[in-house]
Amino acid sequence: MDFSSGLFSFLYQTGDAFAFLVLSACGLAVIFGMMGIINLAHGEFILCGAYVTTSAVQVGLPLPIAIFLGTAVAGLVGMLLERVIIRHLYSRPLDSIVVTWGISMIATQGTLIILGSTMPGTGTPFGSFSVGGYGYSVYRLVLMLAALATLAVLWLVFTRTRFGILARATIQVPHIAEALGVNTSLIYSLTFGLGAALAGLCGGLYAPTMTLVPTMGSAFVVEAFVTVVVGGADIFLGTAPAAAILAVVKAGLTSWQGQLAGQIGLLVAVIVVIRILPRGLTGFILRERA
Amino acid sequence: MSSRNSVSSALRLLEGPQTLGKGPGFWAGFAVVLALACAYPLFADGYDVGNNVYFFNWAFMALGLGLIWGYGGALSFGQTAFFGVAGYAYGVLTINLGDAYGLTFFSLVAAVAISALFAAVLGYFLFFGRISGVFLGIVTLSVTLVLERFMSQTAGPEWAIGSARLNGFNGMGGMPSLTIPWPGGDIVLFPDVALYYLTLAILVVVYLALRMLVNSRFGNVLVAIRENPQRAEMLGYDIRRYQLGAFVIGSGLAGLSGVLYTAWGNYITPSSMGMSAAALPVVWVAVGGRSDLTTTLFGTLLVLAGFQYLTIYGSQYALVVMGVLLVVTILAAPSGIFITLGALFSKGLRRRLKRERA
Amino acid sequence: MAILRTEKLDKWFGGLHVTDEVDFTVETGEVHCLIGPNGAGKSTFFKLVLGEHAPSGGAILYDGENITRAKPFERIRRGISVKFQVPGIFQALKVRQNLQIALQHHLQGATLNEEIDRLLEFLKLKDAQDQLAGSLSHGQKQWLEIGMAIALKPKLLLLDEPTAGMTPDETFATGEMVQALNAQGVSVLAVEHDMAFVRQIAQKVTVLHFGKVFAQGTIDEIVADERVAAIYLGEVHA
Amino acid sequence: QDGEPIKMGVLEDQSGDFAVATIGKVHGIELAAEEINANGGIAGRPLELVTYDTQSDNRRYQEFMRRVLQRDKVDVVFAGFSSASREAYRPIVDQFDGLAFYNNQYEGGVCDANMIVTGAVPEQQFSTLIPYMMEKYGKNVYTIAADYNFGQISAEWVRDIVKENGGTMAGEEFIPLGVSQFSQTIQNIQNAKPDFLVTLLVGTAQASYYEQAASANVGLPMASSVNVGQGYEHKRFQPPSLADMYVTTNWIEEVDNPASKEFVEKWHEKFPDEPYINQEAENSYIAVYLYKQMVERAGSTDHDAIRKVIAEGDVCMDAPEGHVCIDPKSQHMSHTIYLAKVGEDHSITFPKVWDDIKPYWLGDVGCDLTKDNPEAQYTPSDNPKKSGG
Amino acid sequence: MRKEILLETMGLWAGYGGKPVLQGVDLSVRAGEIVAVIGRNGVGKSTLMKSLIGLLPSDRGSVLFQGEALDAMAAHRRARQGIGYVPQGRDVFPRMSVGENLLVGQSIGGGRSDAAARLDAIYGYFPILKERRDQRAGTLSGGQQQQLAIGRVLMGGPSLILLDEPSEGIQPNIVQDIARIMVDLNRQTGITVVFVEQNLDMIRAMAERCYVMDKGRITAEIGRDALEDRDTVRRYLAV
Ligand SMILES: Nc1ncnc2c1ncn2[C@@H]1O[C@H](COP(=O)(O)OP(=O)(O)OP(=O)(O)O)[C@@H](O)[C@H]1O
Ligand SMILES: Nc1ncnc2c1ncn2[C@@H]1O[C@H](COP(=O)(O)OP(=O)(O)OP(=O)(O)O)[C@@H](O)[C@H]1O
Ligand SMILES: NC(N)=O
Ligand SMILES: [Mg+2]
Ligand SMILES: [Mg+2]
Repeated sequence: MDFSSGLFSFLYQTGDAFAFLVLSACGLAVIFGMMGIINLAHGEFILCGAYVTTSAVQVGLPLPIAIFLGTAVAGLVGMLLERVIIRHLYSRPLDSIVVTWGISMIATQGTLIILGSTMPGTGTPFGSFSVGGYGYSVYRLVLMLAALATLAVLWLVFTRTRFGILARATIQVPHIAEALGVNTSLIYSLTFGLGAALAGLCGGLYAPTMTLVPTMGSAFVVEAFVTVVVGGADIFLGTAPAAAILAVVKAGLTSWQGQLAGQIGLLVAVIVVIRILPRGLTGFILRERA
Repeated sequence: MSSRNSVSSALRLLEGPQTLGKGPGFWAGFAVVLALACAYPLFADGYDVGNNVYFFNWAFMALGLGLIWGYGGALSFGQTAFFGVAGYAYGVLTINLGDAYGLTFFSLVAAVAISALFAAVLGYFLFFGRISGVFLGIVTLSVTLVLERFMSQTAGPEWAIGSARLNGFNGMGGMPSLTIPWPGGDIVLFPDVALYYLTLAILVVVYLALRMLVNSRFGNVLVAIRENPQRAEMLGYDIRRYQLGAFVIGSGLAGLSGVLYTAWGNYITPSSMGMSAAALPVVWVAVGGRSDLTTTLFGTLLVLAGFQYLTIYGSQYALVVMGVLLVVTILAAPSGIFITLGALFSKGLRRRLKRERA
Repeated sequence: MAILRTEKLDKWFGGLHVTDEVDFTVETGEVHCLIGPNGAGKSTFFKLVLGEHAPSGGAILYDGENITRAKPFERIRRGISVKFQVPGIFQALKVRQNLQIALQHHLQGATLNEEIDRLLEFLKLKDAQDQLAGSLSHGQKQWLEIGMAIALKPKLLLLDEPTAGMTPDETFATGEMVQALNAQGVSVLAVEHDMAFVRQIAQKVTVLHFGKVFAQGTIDEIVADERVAAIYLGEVHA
Repeated sequence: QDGEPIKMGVLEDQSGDFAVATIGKVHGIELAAEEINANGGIAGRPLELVTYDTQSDNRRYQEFMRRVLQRDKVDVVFAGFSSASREAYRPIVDQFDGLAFYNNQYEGGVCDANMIVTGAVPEQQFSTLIPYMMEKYGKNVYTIAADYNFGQISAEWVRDIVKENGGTMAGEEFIPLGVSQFSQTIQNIQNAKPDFLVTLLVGTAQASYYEQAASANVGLPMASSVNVGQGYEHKRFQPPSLADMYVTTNWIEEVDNPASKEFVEKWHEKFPDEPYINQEAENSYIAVYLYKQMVERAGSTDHDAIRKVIAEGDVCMDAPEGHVCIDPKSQHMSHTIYLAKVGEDHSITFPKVWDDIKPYWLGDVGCDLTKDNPEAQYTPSDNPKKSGG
Repeated sequence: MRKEILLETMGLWAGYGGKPVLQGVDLSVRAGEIVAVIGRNGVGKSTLMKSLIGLLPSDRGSVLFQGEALDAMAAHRRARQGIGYVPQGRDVFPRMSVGENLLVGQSIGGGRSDAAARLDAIYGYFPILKERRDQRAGTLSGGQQQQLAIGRVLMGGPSLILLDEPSEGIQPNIVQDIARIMVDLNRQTGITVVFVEQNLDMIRAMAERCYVMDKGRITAEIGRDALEDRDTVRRYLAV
């Protein structure tokens, strides 16, 4: 492998890992980082996005529209769940672990009962290209771009829009935000819905590349959690750099020592990073600025 | 005289602000429950007795997590790491040492000690590194997942300690059950009556000892740290030591669960350290009500038995029903199922519930 | 002999110089008040003394010993105790238990209970003893926190705005309590904005401004200082 | 006891990760039981199923194996998909001296008199597949395998057979269970430039490899002992991601002979929603008939009597796949091995069929259950022969 | 000139977990008035403020604002009617910048007022907020946070401000400034202020009238003249 194709390969692999981490983590980061809810049903929102997207493609819709549908449906389901269940848990976020775990059980097994044990895939669009004699998937470049675009849009939404400011205020001191005229219950709903929609987006984007089974969400969950936690409380300061660091570690170790090393290396990186920065990257970055 | 005194003051710690239940009424109830538990094998068949031993096995891990999380405020999502380490340690030790001369009990103690030591090292790293909140949860979860992934790939013959093959994902088997040396033939504690009484005895001792611990000076400081670590430190307590202490004790109990489970089924696998295994203790403790030992204990047994029952009779709907029950329980019973139910009958509990709601 | 002395104590938050090479002394047995504009760095100075924040430079000496690197709890055990500006109590524990946790360092059994009762009486929290501390009113929380601080039987007591939210009479009572403690040999360093209180208790007053010692003297000297009036007091009636 | 039902415990994963491959196993057992009962049962006794959902959870196997043996007092148990679940329940079967059928293709090596195995084992699947592929495509082989016992032991078989046939390993990569992202692996494979690829991927997450490799245009011929036959990936993925995949299986839905066609037909009649009938489903179905034969010949459900029948060496039947027999030494089953080839459009053809491939390996390394019962699992690198025993 | 009544409570009861704290509070405030509420610790002053804004549901009685009953209204809807609440203990949004904290206040009063002009006005009253507009509010000093909390409600141009112990933790000259600013605002815009306070100077500098609370009830009312006398007020606070 010559230098330039080696470099390309490294960038591609790191970008691929980065995209996976970012897209897996964004929805969780919004829900956890903003609301303090630890959402163990995150994988099932991904599942929802993937299934809706795939079904839409099968009835003949173009993939981008299908992904949009998957995102929207997951978001709506999220808002509904927030109204009915999650909103009773804001004062006791740890209990949300159990409740969302329960929701995840219901969703997984419910999918199995209603839709069967598997769903046929739709195939990955766009084909391949080759650099230095190696074949690469075009669609994975799309995933990388989608990850970057998602980060950019989220950053704009939360820092440049009134919704973003009100959402952050609500999450930080809910009763005061309420007393200042903010419709906090609407904000909660929208925020949770946004997190769920982002999970749905992840599912929709990865649906063409993966096995579609009711348990597919679990393939994303560990990566999503470690990225969010390494990132720390602030999703914008934290998630993107966390995903970048973890992607380099994972891609590097996987190419050097294989998948097991990549997997274990990722987890060990988490342990080491948190040991060095006990409040995550956010805590570190914020400590350095006044 | 003075030793008499210290015994009686220790016994006084069986009740206190950190545990529900006090006075003759409670202890009479305790005696009745204990008597029923002792009489149980007289009425039940071998399957039920052995199955109850199995439920008891998990209770130690739940009580340990209750101590760390409910009392100490540190949610460890990786208690299964200690469960697994102790289970494998028991397997490796007994396969190499054999089951004669009560060596299985030596192995039990040694395996628990190994898991406690592991917890001490990890806990030192965590608490002296000031890791807390969800960071603690994720680090402990990462540790248990690393162990799971690593152990899963130890299928090859090179992964052996002495004559014990680790045997990868398929799991390690072939370790002996707990065995009491006895003239005229060792007594092997298969999951049945004798093992039942042994496990029950350990459970009662652990439960009472934990009650004394949480009502002691140590327990007071532990709940203080849970409420406001900074203030606790500003009252002159080295909070790291207290958290570490609770973590080591709680993890040792997870280790005890691991050993008893391994001896019960002569089997231990990496999956017992995986993601879904790791979530279970959190669920048991949360459903019962994590801020009390008694509710943690009964909550755990209730969830285990309830979920097993559902799986037996619920066919494919079992998991859905379990999920619904979890959601409903947590929503309807914010302080755990027992305190909420109890509040229907008792004024004291009603007050406590109100406090917790406020 | 100084119970507390800082030498060129320095603290930066990013680009903000909050404590600027402060040399400061509390003599053993004195009641010393630290005043100064909002944001002058008074609370930060307390946190440095307690080890909550690590200083960017300089040294802290307590009773002649260098404690700059000591852990917070070690400083407390040496005899410093504190009431923070934002009440730090154990919200979900009963009032009684809050005091017990503070007192159990040096007391046990029956004497412990007696002492808790005595303190509850003194703090006017007897009726609230079985209430959760989190449900106290703001002023009651302040009292409870003061109670926890004195329960440690400190040699040096740090009080950050102890009378905030108290009525004038309660403020006066707090002042008497401080004086009583001082009579038993406790050195006190208090931050306050209530000049009546400062006048009541202070044997010496230091004004902090932009992280520097701006003025020092008796309360009368400080009140008379026009520079202090300009940055801090305005037209006072103290 | 005449007329009293014969109780058969069924412990299979009807939910969780493995459900996709195992629900069919339960159906196979139900179908056989229904047929047998309609025809007068086993020696005049009806067959009664006691079924529990083990939820892809080893602990449920432990709980329910005790339950079926101690409480339900079943005569025989059909249990387990993953090897881990088998190892979880095996100590309990041994302790209570039960009799369990393991109807799964697996890594081989279980030498335990309380176990009967009807699934295919490596000597049946690899000694056929690998030489065929080497001859057809070349001698430079790359293996990707699930990183656990099944994958590692299977990879060891592949390695040995490649060497025996004068080939080389271009590379070997082990993938932890649950991994779903394969970009780096795809690149490693392209880097090694093998003649063909052996994929021993297990679980639904790992199956994502095929889609991802296709979209990067890897374009290598593939060989497998698990995929297609177990997880019907050719039905679940869009063509042509599995094109040029060769699988040795003891049976799949597409097997084209009258017995097989009839079997598929009556299956779909009873279970019209079944997405696919895999090899494990057929194994489970025929295992019920084999058990019927054993009981009828033994004249009882007594385990010692049944083992005596097996020891006679002629417990055989004509199954949808062809003629099969239980090997007395190992209590494993001989199989007809089909080489299934997946085409561009994911249609299946069978370039080759091997009749009556015996599970010889356990016997060769010294397992003889007619003589003694070590209750152990052997591997190529850890067996009585290897340790000089 | 008798202005109409802006805020009125009638037999208001409220409490926590069944324990009544307010036990029939009756008060009424006319538009453009500045009214103080005083009383010892724990008598229920903050509780009264919380039930006025709607953070604590009342058990009995009712709250009228501009003649309309607010009882069934959520806190955010009350705020949008033009009520600004500055809590005791400040409660700024700790991980948001000073500027962002101020923007949140815009929701008060419903409409989206001209943010830039309002910001300028507030920065004029409290220059430190301008200087620190990008600092995270949680790291401000106590007194700076108090100023921010007041500035925050002014952003929405409320017609009524509820202030819970605004002087707490504030340096003396800024206490005087705040009192002056509130009085100026009141003169200029006619804004109504109800505030809880212990600081005699602030009470005297601001209040036109004063309610005395004890054990969850209004026990006395002090008029303008009596307020002039320090000792009278002090006596009431000592009950
Ligand atoms: N963690 C921190 N990060 C950045 N800046 C901080 C931090 N803590 C305090 N500051 C800043 O340091 C300065 C001093 O704050 P400090 O709390 O010590 O003031 P103070 O003198 O106690 O004021 P007050 O009388 O209002 O309580 C303030 O400008 C504050 O904004
Ligand atoms: N969240 C709560 N839960 C239960 N009781 C509470 C709660 N908040 C306040 N109380 C109780 O209500 C009573 C009144 O409290 P409130 O805060 O209204 O007093 P306050 O008059 O504002 O006192 P302060 O001057 O100290 O602020 C007190 O006895 C207090 O213990
Ligand atoms: N038996 C298997 N495939 O684990
Ligand atoms: Mg301060
Ligand atoms: Mg108040």
